[in-house]
Amino acid sequence: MSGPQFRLSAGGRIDRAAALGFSFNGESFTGYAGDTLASALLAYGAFPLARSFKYHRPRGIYAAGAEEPNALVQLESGARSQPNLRATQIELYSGLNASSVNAWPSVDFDLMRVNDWLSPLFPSGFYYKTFMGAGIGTGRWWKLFEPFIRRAAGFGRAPAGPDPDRYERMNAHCDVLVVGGGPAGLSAALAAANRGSRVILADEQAEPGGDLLAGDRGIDGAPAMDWTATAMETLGAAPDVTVLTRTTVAGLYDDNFATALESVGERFGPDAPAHLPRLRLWRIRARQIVLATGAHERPYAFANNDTPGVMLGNAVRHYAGRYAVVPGRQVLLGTNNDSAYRTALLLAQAGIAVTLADARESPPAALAEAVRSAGIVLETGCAITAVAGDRRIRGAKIAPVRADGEIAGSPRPVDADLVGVSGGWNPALHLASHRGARPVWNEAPACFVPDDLSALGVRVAGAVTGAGALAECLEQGYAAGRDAARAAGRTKRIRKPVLKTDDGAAGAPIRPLWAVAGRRPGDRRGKAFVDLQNDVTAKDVALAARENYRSVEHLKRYTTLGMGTDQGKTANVTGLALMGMETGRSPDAVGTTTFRPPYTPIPFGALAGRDRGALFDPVRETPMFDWHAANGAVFEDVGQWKRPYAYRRAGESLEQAIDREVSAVRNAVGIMDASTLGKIDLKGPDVVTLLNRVYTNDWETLKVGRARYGLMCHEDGMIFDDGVTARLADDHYVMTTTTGNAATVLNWLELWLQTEWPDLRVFATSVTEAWATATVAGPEARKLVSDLDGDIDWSDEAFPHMAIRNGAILGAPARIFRVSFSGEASYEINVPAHYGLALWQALIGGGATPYGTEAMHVLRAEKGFIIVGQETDGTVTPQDVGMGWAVSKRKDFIGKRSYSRPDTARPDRKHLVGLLPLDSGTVLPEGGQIVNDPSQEPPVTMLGHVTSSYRSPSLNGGFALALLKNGRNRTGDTVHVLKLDEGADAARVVDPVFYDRDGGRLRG
Amino acid sequence: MAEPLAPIHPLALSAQERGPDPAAVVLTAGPPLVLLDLRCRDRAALDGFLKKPAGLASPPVARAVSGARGTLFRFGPDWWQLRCADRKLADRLLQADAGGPVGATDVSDAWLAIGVSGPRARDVLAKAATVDLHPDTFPAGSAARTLFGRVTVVIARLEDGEPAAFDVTVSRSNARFLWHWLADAAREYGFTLKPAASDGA
Amino acid sequence: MLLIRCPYCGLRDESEFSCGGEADIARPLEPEKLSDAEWADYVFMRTNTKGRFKEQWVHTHGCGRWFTLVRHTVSHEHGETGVFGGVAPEADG
Amino acid sequence: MQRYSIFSLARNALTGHRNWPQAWRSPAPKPEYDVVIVGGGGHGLATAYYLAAEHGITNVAVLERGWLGGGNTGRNTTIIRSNYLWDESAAIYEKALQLYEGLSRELNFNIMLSQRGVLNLAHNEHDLKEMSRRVRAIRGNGVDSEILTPAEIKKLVPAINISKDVRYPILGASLQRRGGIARHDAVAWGFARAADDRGVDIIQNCEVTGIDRDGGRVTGVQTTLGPVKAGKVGVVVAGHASVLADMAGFRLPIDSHPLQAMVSEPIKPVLDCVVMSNAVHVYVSQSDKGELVIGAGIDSFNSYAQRGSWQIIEGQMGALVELFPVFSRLRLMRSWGGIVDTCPDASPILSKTPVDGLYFNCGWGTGGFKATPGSGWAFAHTIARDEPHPIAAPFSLDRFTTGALIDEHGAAAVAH
Repeated sequence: MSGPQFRLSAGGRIDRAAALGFSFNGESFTGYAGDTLASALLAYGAFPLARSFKYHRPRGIYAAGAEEPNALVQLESGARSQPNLRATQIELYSGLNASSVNAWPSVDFDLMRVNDWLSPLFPSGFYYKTFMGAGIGTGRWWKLFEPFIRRAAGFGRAPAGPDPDRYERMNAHCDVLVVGGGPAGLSAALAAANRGSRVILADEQAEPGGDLLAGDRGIDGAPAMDWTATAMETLGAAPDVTVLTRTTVAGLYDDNFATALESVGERFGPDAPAHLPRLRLWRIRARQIVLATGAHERPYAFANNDTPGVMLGNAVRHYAGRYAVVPGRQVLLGTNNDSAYRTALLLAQAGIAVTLADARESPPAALAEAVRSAGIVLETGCAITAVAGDRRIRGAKIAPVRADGEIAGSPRPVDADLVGVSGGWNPALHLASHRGARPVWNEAPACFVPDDLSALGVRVAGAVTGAGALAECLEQGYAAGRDAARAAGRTKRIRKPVLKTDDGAAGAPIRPLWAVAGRRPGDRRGKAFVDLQNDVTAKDVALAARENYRSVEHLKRYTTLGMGTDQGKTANVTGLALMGMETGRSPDAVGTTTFRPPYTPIPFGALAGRDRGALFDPVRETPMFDWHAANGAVFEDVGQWKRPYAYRRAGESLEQAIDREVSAVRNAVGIMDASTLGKIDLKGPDVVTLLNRVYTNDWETLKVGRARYGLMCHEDGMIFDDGVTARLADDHYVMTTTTGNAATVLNWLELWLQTEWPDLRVFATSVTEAWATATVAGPEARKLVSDLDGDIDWSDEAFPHMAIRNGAILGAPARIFRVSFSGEASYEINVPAHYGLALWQALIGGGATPYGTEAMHVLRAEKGFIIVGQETDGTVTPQDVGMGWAVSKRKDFIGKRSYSRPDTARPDRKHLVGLLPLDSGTVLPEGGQIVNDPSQEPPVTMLGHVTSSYRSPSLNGGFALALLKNGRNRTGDTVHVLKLDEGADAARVVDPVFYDRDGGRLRG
Repeated sequence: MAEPLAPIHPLALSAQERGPDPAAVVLTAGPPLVLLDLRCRDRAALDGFLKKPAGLASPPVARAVSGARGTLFRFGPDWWQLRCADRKLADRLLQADAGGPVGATDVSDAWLAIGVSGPRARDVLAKAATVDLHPDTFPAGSAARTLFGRVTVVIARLEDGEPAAFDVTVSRSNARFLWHWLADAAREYGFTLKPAASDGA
Repeated sequence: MLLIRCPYCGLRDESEFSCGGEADIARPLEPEKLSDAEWADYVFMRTNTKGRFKEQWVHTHGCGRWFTLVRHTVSHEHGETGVFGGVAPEADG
Repeated sequence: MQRYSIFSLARNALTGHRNWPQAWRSPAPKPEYDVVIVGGGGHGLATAYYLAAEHGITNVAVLERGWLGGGNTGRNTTIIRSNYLWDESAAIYEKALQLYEGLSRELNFNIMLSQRGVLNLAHNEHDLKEMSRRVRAIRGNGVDSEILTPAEIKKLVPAINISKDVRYPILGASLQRRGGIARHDAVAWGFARAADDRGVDIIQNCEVTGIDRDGGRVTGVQTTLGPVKAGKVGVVVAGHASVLADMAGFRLPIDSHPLQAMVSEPIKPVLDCVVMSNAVHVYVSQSDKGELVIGAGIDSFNSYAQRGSWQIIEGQMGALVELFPVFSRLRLMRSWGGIVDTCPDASPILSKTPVDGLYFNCGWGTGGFKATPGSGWAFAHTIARDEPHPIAAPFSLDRFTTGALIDEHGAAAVAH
């Protein structure tokens, strides 16, 4: 590159004292603080820096903001690499390193350009019409071509490693959220702030000002940016005003919830201070919202309108005024409205040769006079029809055009190396659309404007309403800010400011113009692009109309119009208008698309915020956690809990550890951390009534000091939880639940108590975490617990199975359930949670072997005890698992009526059975499907599945629990459990209780 | 075995100072609590139940009142939590509830308190709390049971003063997670960690 | 994200609540007297109104109370709330 | 119908593409049809197509309230799979997958079926057990399914994080290699074009406002374009089934919920199969255009608004970045919502109704797209013969009375 030859010698809001070196595609460049990557590159000329999506045509910078369709770059490399960033929105920093995307081998020479030359074969939707594989086998052609298409598609690349940056979320509340820091937004923020409102003003730029940043506007006889500076001072001094710059409001949601993305450390690049987040996602709850989101300029289409050097007219103005860059010596501006005149004047002031082609026959006289006297060549009644050149502009043509855009006279050449096109303005109604605003076509400015949302507390002000004059924007902003403040209850009276602007005399209306030529089949003048990013041409729109893809959504989906990363900000309305012309409808009759959040893309990391790595999801630890971690525990995740699965000793396999733990419980004494089990304190005179209604069995006979097992079902009759409930006192019970359902069961009880049975006097309180629980189980359990100093009589007579006692153990209050899930004598000792670790250590000190959840599973399976969620899956009734004994016939309870439905009453449902593999060395696969005939070809008749299967050191072999169709009537039968790949294991159907059938061991 | 069991505080972790301004956010692990959940359908009955032993009367929902014998939080129309100054008060109330209109349940070890103070305390909490902690809407005496990211907590502002200091009650099993979360969230401002003493007191 | 007015706690973020679906589905007093179809109607059939819809929510992470809320299932606008069991909000609450 | 092929493309290229015919007509409704299908989404268009193609019934109208394919057909994450637990589900979803495999050719419209495989991740012991059961049941039904170790997962999906040192490590996965994705719009358009070619009238912008009955039998529908008489009416209006049922005087066991989906900006290929995770709640694939297509769970409240709540998006993005740390800097480009009609057992309804000649096909929840051709095929049979096809019979409305539910909640714990 030959130096920043297109940087104007003076002016702009850049800091010429702060030169910043950076590199693009491996070449070195220099820009200034205050530049964007785009402005810094344009200082070196309007060269190609990207390739288009489909045709790989060379593309340059087209716009100056979020609407940029072309200039997507890959920023930085390695783990901090970021694909698809718009060069127009990257603030320049020292050492910045960016490169082109979607070009191979380079942006200057891209082999995929062949697509452009073959483009007659690739009209919109061509891929729907071929690769069907007719005659060659099902879809084989597509299988062949899809990888090529995939590789050709996409822009940048995913980073090479995990993201090292930090992201924050912040919740904020305000009376008035003002979106946009242009004249209307500042005016609104001032009006609201001066009334004492809590205000958040969010603006996507590094500094507020919006359109005023171009530097060519005046307020009260001074540069308008002076007014901006004063406004910022006022807002800065207000106590409850937050001004968020570099913050893009991305989406609006129900009840005026807004999301906004603030760039924090990002603008420093990879060398940002480590403590700073890269981005901060704001979650704003606003009582009232003022949208001062401005408008995007739209182009009209003409042949080769994608050539680097063709830009939006107002972008040319902003680069000239804000960044002091004009990437051309001879500028051709094409317009159909007044706004390009300001651009022309600004360029002329900078000494640039300007030709202004206004499609209107009679522009406003004052404007015409002003530009002519500035030495600008004004061509009226003419539009740009084509530019010449490929990688840069080598001239352009203009011609008179008809109302439909067709050329009405012979095109004349115009010398130009930079082309600006101004086709009118599209209000940025994206956010209003998120909130449900219907776009309304407004003839005078020929644009869609949002309809009234003030009933929802959302107001619009400024260019988003279609307003053009600065005075009008200020006025609307003030009114919206004032009304929003009032609606938020801030009724302080303030005198309205009076401001004089430089708007000049009233202008002339726009002459709508969408595409100059390029629409008709066979037009060979060159492609006229409507959607630059997705390579959708005016011809493509016409083709869609011809094939009857005429609704706006069909148009978008068939041609991909507006489906790019810019969401068609410069393309959608033109596409709609062209479809309207093709089908004889006005743009609004074609329909409008609903804008989807976000307004501009948001990195996933910013959405994830702190929910990553160790903080991804809360970890719940029991009071004994540290001991487990220090003693070889292999943890399993049970919900958010970390539970020891088994404790591995040095040199031990996991299986050996589990066997050892099972044997310890069967032969000596083991302890398990059962703190995660749900515990619900139930108090009140009607507890027993509640229990009778939510459990399937009877509770009236339960005496104080005793406990009982119960099953809970939903109204469909299917089991959803089980547990033991004990009676502590006349009106005081404690219910236990499974670990996973602790909260669910409490919510279930509250649901019924509050909504259906408010007459029941019951208080339910979770005490799960108040207690630490150690289950002491095994033939030596009683001896171990008896050795603990305390006041409890542990004898079987005083403390039998299914009893509960309160007392003290080693000086701590304790509540002990004598219940057994292992089949051995077993005590669940509860102590206040802070004492849990000490209790555990005391029990270990007494010689107990710690055992984990897997040993517990083996132990209970040997006893035929179910685990909800393993033996049951939401389709299993108490009768199915052989617990008809726990289903009361005397009373109604939740789910009871469902048992008499035809399918639920079938005698041959799937029943819980035991399975013993014929080869005792076999452990049947859990989840294995059971069949009668193992030789049947798929689809096979599956009769049920293995729910639990283990090797039992006590039984010295494999055993399993299963749900088997008609299983209770098949005891003694041989069935087959299919292996994963081939073959099956034969097993005998047996009773599901494998161990100590009469229960002598657990009673003492 | 006769050695009495010793209580252990899960936030007996290491002290730390970090970041641009270690005073910006100070996290303090609160001592073990003596805590009762109180359920009652009649506020007057609850007031009667507490008046003599605790010297406290019910605040409105989402508020807390403090006195010499404890702090009374109101979570809902029929749900209070009393942080007792001592064990004696809790035992007395637990004995008094039998058969009466108030259900009292000891939940002492189920919860822990973490103090969040310093000039950026509100900002750190606002990273996950969706309740508005602005002094106009969250004055001293506010106590909101709310969702903090994925953890249920009670955020309270028990004392007046600027900058506002907050008291966050969290379930015991989540206490360490929240502690680490808050420290991580405070990193951009700087923080000081004041954990519990390792003897569990 | 909705901002829901809990009758007891005031305006709180939707994330604090759980939605329990259609309100006013009363449990039959004598289920055994219902036909299978009537029972199915109670257990499974729902009105699923498009428009103003009375549903029940619980302030799971707040006061723990269930209440009813009338919400429009297209606009999501919501307002009128109701309480269960006569647990009235207090004037100063 | 002008056949599409590489040759027709070349021929039309020579004439500037000026001669392409309409993909389908836009006729005005006739006063009467043998069958009226309410709903011009994928399922409705497929029903009309199979009525014509398989049952010779061509005097058929498809009435669409908006633009065809504009409901959930155009809003889903395009995942296709048939790895369902229960025999009944396997039968209908596998039928759908088999039809999908020949659909581009049958319809002469490339639906871009990409059988790149669907991975379901397991993150804990419970997941592993469930996976084992599911894979074995699926294989028993003759459907392809296999179990992968973390190392095998990593080989298939290099971008995934299989580290043990994360909150919810990946312990394994099941893989259905024949699963994948397809171009959703193309499915609707392909069926529409082929149905239109067989004489079916597809009428867009025609909303049904009433269902006419006479003595317990359906006689036609009222629409915004006037009354249309019909011998039989099939209702296939995902997201509005309860509204139409209300017009016919009965209720359904359905709640309508928002389900959100989103896409990233297009990037070069980085993910070659569909990855789903129940435990951390997200699923993702990469479209041919390069966008990551992402979805997750439904909002808990009822809604007809086609938009959901923000926190759902945050939640699933956290999950996605946890599974794929290299995705953190990719950007969310667009999010949207659909309305899913969910049944208590997470299985659909394909059924006769209390009104003679009126049939409902609804309740597909989050799983409708993958079923499209199978659903249309079985529903066409049900309408044509006035009795459910055997693969549709288990999904009749009376299962809620008998209790013979087909509970696929395991499969739908994550919406897909």
